[in-house]
Amino acid sequence: MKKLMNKPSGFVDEMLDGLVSANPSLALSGETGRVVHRATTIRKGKVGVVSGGGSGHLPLFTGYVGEGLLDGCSIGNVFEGPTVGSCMEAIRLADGGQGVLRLYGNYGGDRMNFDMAGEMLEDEGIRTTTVLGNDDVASAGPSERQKRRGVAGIIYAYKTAGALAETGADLDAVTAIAQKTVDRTRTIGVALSPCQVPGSDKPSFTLGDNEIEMGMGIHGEPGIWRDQLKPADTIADEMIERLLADKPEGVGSRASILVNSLGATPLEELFILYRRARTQLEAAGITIVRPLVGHYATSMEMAGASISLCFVDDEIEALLAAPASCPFWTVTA
Amino acid sequence: MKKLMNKPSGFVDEMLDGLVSANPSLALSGETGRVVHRATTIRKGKVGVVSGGGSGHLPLFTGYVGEGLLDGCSIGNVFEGPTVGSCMEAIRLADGGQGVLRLYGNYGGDRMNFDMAGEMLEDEGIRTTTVLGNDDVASAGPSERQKRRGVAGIIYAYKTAGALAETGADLDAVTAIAQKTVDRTRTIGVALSPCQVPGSDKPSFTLGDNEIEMGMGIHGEPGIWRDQLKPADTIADEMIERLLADKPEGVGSRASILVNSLGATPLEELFILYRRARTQLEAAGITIVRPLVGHYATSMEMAGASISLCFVDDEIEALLAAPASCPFWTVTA
Amino acid sequence: MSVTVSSIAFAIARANEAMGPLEQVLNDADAKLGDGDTGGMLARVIGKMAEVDLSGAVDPGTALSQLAKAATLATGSSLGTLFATGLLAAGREAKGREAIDAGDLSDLVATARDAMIARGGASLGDKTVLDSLDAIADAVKDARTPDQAASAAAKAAADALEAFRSRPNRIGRARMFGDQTIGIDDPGMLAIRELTAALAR
Amino acid sequence: MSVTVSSIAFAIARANEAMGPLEQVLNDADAKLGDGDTGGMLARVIGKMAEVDLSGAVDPGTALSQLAKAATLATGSSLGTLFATGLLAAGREAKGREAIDAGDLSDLVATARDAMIARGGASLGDKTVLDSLDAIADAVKDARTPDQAASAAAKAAADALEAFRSRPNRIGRARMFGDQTIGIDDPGMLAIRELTAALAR
Ligand SMILES: Nc1ncnc2c1ncn2[C@@H]1O[C@H](COP(=O)(O)OP(=O)(O)O)[C@@H](O)[C@H]1O
Ligand SMILES: Nc1ncnc2c1ncn2[C@@H]1O[C@H](COP(=O)(O)OP(=O)(O)O)[C@@H](O)[C@H]1O
Ligand SMILES: [Mg+2]
Ligand SMILES: [Mg+2]
Ligand SMILES: [Mg+2]
Ligand SMILES: [Mg+2]
Repeated sequence: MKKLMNKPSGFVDEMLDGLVSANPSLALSGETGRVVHRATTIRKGKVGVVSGGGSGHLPLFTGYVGEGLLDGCSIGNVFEGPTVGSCMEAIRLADGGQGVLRLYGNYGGDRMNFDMAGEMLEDEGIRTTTVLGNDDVASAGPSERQKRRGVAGIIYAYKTAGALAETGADLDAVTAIAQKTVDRTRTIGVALSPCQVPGSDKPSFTLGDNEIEMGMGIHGEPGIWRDQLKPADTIADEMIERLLADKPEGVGSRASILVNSLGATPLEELFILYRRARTQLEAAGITIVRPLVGHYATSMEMAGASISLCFVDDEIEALLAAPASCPFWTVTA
Repeated sequence: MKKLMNKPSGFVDEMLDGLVSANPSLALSGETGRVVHRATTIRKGKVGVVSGGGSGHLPLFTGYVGEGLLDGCSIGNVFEGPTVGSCMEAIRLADGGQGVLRLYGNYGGDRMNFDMAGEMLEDEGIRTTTVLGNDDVASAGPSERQKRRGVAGIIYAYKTAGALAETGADLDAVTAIAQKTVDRTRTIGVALSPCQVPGSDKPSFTLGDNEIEMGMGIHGEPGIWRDQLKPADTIADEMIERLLADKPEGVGSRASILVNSLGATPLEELFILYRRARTQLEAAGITIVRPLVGHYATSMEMAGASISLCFVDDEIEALLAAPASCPFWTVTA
Repeated sequence: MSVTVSSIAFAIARANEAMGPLEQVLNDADAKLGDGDTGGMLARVIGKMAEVDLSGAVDPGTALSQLAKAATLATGSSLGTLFATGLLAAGREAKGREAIDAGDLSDLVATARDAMIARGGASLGDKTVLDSLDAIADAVKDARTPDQAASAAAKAAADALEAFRSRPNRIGRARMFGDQTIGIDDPGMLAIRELTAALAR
Repeated sequence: MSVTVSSIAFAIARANEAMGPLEQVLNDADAKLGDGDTGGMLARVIGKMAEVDLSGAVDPGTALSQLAKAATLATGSSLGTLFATGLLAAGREAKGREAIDAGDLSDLVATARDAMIARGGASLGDKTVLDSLDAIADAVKDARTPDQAASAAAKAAADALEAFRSRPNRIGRARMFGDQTIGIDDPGMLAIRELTAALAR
């Protein structure tokens, strides 16, 4: 796979350098050089919201640092968790005296690192809470929801927690809204072709010439089935069906939808998927609010798409509508 | 090449259906069903700004319909010009009584269609002017600049013409700022892998396993050279060098830069390119204003990137900063 | 005998029929040097023209203008727009005349040809439909009946295709291939040969 | 004889040397079922620890904590963070003691092992570094000198690797491959065997 890069060892640091120099609202800090945070210092009294994860998923994770979203983000090598040190630095920078929510995807490595960071910071008197994104319905059954991996749907929790934190809400409230948002968000992805970690000599997985995999994870974790490519409408139908079969208990009939490119899949194809998804949701009595279509959480040049549903209530819907601005997502009042 | 689509014959219409239903600020109209315009009707007295072109380049062209940008856009089949009929419809819908600027890329087919549409609308009493994007420095030498094709850089003219039109400026002024912006904008692209037109059984061109082509056009038009993949910094250096060698006469030292993915190339790689481009521009004494990095003008799943420079003056810089909002580009005051 | 609204309608219907087997042939010809859509495009354009109800057209000129408008809705490709341009120009010239005499056909084709040159910026000799039309304008000069004109046109279009085969394309997508286009038929010229042959049958 | 700050520094330096030829071997082992980075990661972590100036450390426990902190800056991978976790826990336990007796080593390794179980959520028997550490904790119980402990540890780590080869991985990336992991060495366990062998030399 051809990549526009220099040495693989510089991939992440050069990318971060470019990211923050192209976006003056962001700054890069820390002994590790792997913490992206808002260029302004945190407002005293504001609860901090931080995330983190491996590189290779832009706009995730660092791209969501901005007003009404994240305060900071620790970032690891490609598909590798952020270091404990960078997690600590991100949390410290996001602490305005009212504590910090750690909001990240449910991956073993990331959990270890954020947990360890949190424990080590307790000694410094920084209070932290944790909410784990676990929206990927393909990664475990409904009875083992806490084992599910986090994928694109986490941006809904970034948005609601970030918006509530801006209002001056306390750590418990910010944590609660993030948890509620995660609890109401479901995602499924379909992969059409793999990506390749810089420096690796082979792709992260292989698929046949005309083969796709339903439910594959964003690092190539095995999915639900492999089969020949099918028409977009057939694929959208199955994705929506699986999401609705996993609809959380007790939610209403309004949902936001995110149709996300895993990387190489162009906007044209996303809109073809969206069109069918919307039809199927409406047929199921669901009203779509604030649809999002685009590149929100990728795996570099992987081809494929994911669909997320966030079943809103009045509180979530209002927070999704609150102003927000980061390099890749702007919501205006 | 695997695509998330249904029948190739439905590709464009299904895509447009998805685009407008996901973006309530847009509407799809006309006997041809191939005109995207603002959902609100044009303000009486406002000059209209329309564009158009083939499908397969999202966010170009239809994605730039919105406040402070385009009023409407006619759109053709993939890599095929819009019909004369749809150009006429787009112009009619954008006419608020003060005339309409036709602002589109310099391709023979598109010119025929927009010219014919303009002539036929003269009878209806609609005044139109034309500005052609011709930013691709690889497509002809500086002495034949009027022959150059238009690529990603046209969005700068969308922005300035769109912003000036919102202020109530007249058609001559809007046309003049679009022309000035085009005259100060230069682009060069590098292709890493091809895309495939839906329904076609082969890619739009072929490149060797480790081969790239400098200067290739967005439909696969031949470029300047083909060679083995080089480090990103080497590629960025050559691109910036070629752009600066073609720097327009009499411009100052401030420029906006657009580092654009042709489709499959991920944000990570764009930021690696941006980082080096910035360094080289600064070394050449150029101050970067309002950098843009992302997917702004693509060729579906083509891998590669383009770099555009728009050499600003005070007027252009102020218009770039004016508020604007379309599905893929938001500028807030 | 002269060309009337109903003979125009008949000619379009016949061209539309002819496009059935032709579509793939023309696509294949275009695929060699272009984007392989000439056949599909022409089928769409002529199909759209065949749908037009010409019964209300007061004269042949108006009929040609109505057909031109239909074409502008059906395609954005070069050849389609050039067709529409030619029809529109010929229609304007003929407007008001109750019928078109066979002897007027040469001038009308020349008018269409010139409008298409003005629209597309190509020149005679670039190996395009223009060269076919130019040959036709010349060949139908002495035709006394529409049938004579049709046979002369078919022969001229066939001869032009032969004559230009050994020359390079100098316009459109094919131009990028330079001398590789020598020996290959231009899809637009091929289309004209086949359509005129169908009308002459 | 007992373990001092300077013998810790010496051990790290030796491990760092050993990583030279080991890096590729461990990457290759990880590539079979994981992401092929175990060697590169360990080289980075141990390299970073080797850079730490331990001369200011008041006791072995403090030295271990300083090494743990260095490790937390160098990697975000599972094994690296588990190493740091183990070192930190052992360091906390040893803090205040001027020296660590050979007889204390078993308890310290067990402390590290338990902290790593708590952090990573894996169990003994899952075919991970935990199983190597568990075997080492047991084997060094009766060691009188650091040298005896090193030999015993090396033998235990080698035996554990052999014993677990025929079992499946039940944690981490390798778990996705299920029974395909039977017959393949766990890269973390392989790393422990090689590093303890280097220390015993
Ligand atoms: N500028 C032009 N002037 C005259 N004829 C042209 C011009 N461009 C294209 N053609 C004719 O159109 C034919 C190609 O038609 P078509 O396949 O519809 O065009 P496109 O290149 O837009 O796909 C060519 O064979 C040529 O005869
Ligand atoms: N949760 C865990 N508990 C204990 N050991 C683990 C755990 N996860 C991974 N390991 C160990 O780490 C090794 C892999 O290390 P490394 O390649 O650095 O991890 P990664 O999978 O993050 O790339 C495995 O061979 C295993 O011994
Ligand atoms: Mg790893
Ligand atoms: Mg075409
Ligand atoms: Mg063609
Ligand atoms: Mg690994």
